[in-house]
Formats: sequence, structure tokens, C-alpha cells
Amino acid sequence: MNSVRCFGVAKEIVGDQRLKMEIEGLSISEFKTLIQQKFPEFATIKGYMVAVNQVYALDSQVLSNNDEVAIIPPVSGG
Amino acid sequence: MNSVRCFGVAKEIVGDQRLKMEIEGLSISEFKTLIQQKFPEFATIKGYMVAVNQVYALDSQVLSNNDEVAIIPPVSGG
Amino acid sequence: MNIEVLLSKEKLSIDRCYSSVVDEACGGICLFVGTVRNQNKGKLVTYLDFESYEPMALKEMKKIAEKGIHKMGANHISIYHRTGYVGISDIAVIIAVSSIHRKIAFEVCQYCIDQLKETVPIWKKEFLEDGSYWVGARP
Amino acid sequence: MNIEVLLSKEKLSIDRCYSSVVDEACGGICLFVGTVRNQNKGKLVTYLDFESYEPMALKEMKKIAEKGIHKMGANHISIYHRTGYVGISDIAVIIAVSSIHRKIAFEVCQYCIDQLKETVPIWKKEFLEDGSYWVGARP
Repeated sequence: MNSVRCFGVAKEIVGDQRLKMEIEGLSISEFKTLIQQKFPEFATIKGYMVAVNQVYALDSQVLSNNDEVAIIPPVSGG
Repeated sequence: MNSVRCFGVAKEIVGDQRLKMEIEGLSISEFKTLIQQKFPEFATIKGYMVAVNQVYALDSQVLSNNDEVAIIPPVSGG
Repeated sequence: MNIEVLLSKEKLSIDRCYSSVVDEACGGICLFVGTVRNQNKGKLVTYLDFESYEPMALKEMKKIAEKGIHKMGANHISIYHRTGYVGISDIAVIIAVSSIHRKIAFEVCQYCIDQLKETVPIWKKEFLEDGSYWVGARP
Repeated sequence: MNIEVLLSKEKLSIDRCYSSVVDEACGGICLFVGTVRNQNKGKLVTYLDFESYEPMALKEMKKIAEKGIHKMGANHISIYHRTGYVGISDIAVIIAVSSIHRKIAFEVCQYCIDQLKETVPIWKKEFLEDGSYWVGARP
């Protein structure tokens, strides 16, 4: 089980800053599909990136349960 | 008689920060020719502007003795 | 070639940020200071709340500064960002860039703030008189 | 639309210059700080001496700021310049520009410093280890 970190609007959609889920072997694309099935509200935001071990991940990257995974909605610093 | 203000390298060439001279009726071009006759070293600098009443003057402008006249060598602020 | 990146719940100091990039060999320092505006898209803003994914945000800020120095030719760069509650007119971000000549300082400072707004995982929640929302999250 | 221009024999304050352009409606402030470098064209500089034609310099600084606001769209502009003796790393000039959006603040700040170096009657005498000269005066 992984504890996916959720920030900003993602934290509000998920209802928590951590989301427990099984991610082992999923590609980022598959992970995103799963997230959108669990929380259809993600379809209403402008999109989001996934960071793995604090680096933006490509869609093809494959996850393991040891990874630090985070949902990164559109950033708005500055 | 006017008391022409001299700054920077012009002050050094003239040897004083004020230069007493008759300017009534001279154009800026004529004024510059006169200055260069009195102080040939002006030919060795990069050029200079003349300000009349604290505004840059055109070559055709005609001076009167009441004007505040200044020799403005290349500026180097900042 | 110094880089300083900072996320802080306390007020940001322009003097500290400036001092961190001063160098006897550098003649030009460009600073950008981003403050909280009292309105956005015609609505009155009362305050902001900044959330960050801190370790990743610091890494992304460092990447920006590294590019500004190694690819774009700046000498020193500091990037400070506030987190948590920030009131109107308070400073949300300060970027200071020094370089030998000023043109590069301007270019790199602008690059840093443009890039920060694109890639650094920091989120701004805007509190209006009648509610709040995450800026830029929804179409 | 505030303009502040200053020539000062005393040390210039970034905080004062910054504060003079802060505005609740403005989100972006760009500052340029010009400091004295310890070398120029390969020679070691020990200090500078700035002379100004004060009333005209203030007028020219004001003209630059007016163009930055009325033609280029900035909200507030302050231009401070030091006069007299200035040591290495000391601040010779500070320009602060605020605007609603940051792009204009950057553009106008760069315009102000570029223009100041072209038109404002201020002269810099550079003191080296082995002499002194008026910068830019001779070919």
C-alpha cells in the first residue's frame, strides 16, 4: 500500500492529505485512470501532474510501493 | 556676461566649475565653436551637450545672458 | 555561484534576500517582489493561504536557480517564497539575481519568476468576502 | 501614480525605495540595484565619486519616470541615485517600479536604468590604485 500525497484542490477532492492505495506496477497513466474512477471530480479540474520521489513523472513511468507519490494540481505560487 | 556651469571632465578642462563668458545671441553651435577655441582639449573628449535652463538644447537654439547654461560631457550615472 | 532557496511561514526580508546575492564583482542586481493584491478578476481578496509540497518545491526552486546561473550566466540567485496565511500587500515571493552586467540580471530574474509560476509545487488559496478557492485549479 | 526621485549623499535604502511603490492594487514590483564593482576593464577600482547637476538630474529622472507611467503603464516609480564618495559594493542607484502585472514592471524598470545612463546629468569618477578618470568621457 502506498500513501499518495494530495495537495491543494486534490486534497479537497480526496478529502484528506494522504490517499491509501495499491500502486505497485501501475504506470502513471493507469494510476491517473484509477484516481479518476475513484474520484470523478478530478475530471472537473484543469488537470494534474504526478510527482514520483519529488520529481515530475512521465505517463509511461511505472510505480512501485516504495515510491513517494504525489498528486500535483495546477501550481499557483508567486 | 554669463557664468557657464561646467561638470565632470569639462570642469577639469576649464579648470573651474564656472566659466565667465559673453554668450548673448550665440547659437549653441557657435557657443561650442567658441568653447573649443578657448579650450582645445574639448576636442579630445567624446563630445558634449549643452543644457539651457536645465534642458538639453538643440544646435540651433540661441542663447541669452539670462539663460542658465551648462556644459554636459558624456553622462555616466547608474 | 551561490544559490539560496527558502520557504518561510514568517515575513520575507528584501534586505536579507538582497544581501545574499551581493558580490564585489557584480554591478547589477535585479529583484522581483510579488505582493498580494487586494483584488483578482474584479473580486475583493481578503487574504491568501499558500500550501507547498516543501521538499519538492525547494528542489524545483533550486533547479530554476541552477539554470539561471549555469545556462543563462547569472552569478548568484536567491528565491524566497512565503507559506501559510499571507495578508494584502504582504510579500509572497522575492527573487534576487546578481550578475556582472545588468541585462542578464533582468533576463534571469524574469525567467525565475515565470518558471516558478509554472513548475514549483506551491498552491494559492484565495479568500474572498464570500468564499474561497484554489487559484488556477478549475477551468 | 506616485513618482519619487532622490539624489543623496547618504546610503540609499532599498526598503525605503520599495515601500514608496507598494500598492494594494499592484502585484508585481521590480527593483534594480546598481552597486559599485571592484574592477572595470581589468583594473582594480578603489572607490567612485559621483557628481551631479542636481536640479537638472532630478528633472531628467522625473521625465523618465513619467514616461514609464504614462506611456508604458507602470503604476509607481522611484529612482534614487547616490552622489559623492561611494565605496565598493555600495549602492549607486536603486529603481523601483510597481505595476498590476509583473511584465510591465520588468520592462519599465529596465527602461528606467537604460535611460538614466543615457540622459541624466550625473558623472562618475573612478579611482584606481594608480590614478582616476571620468568614466566614458574620452574615446
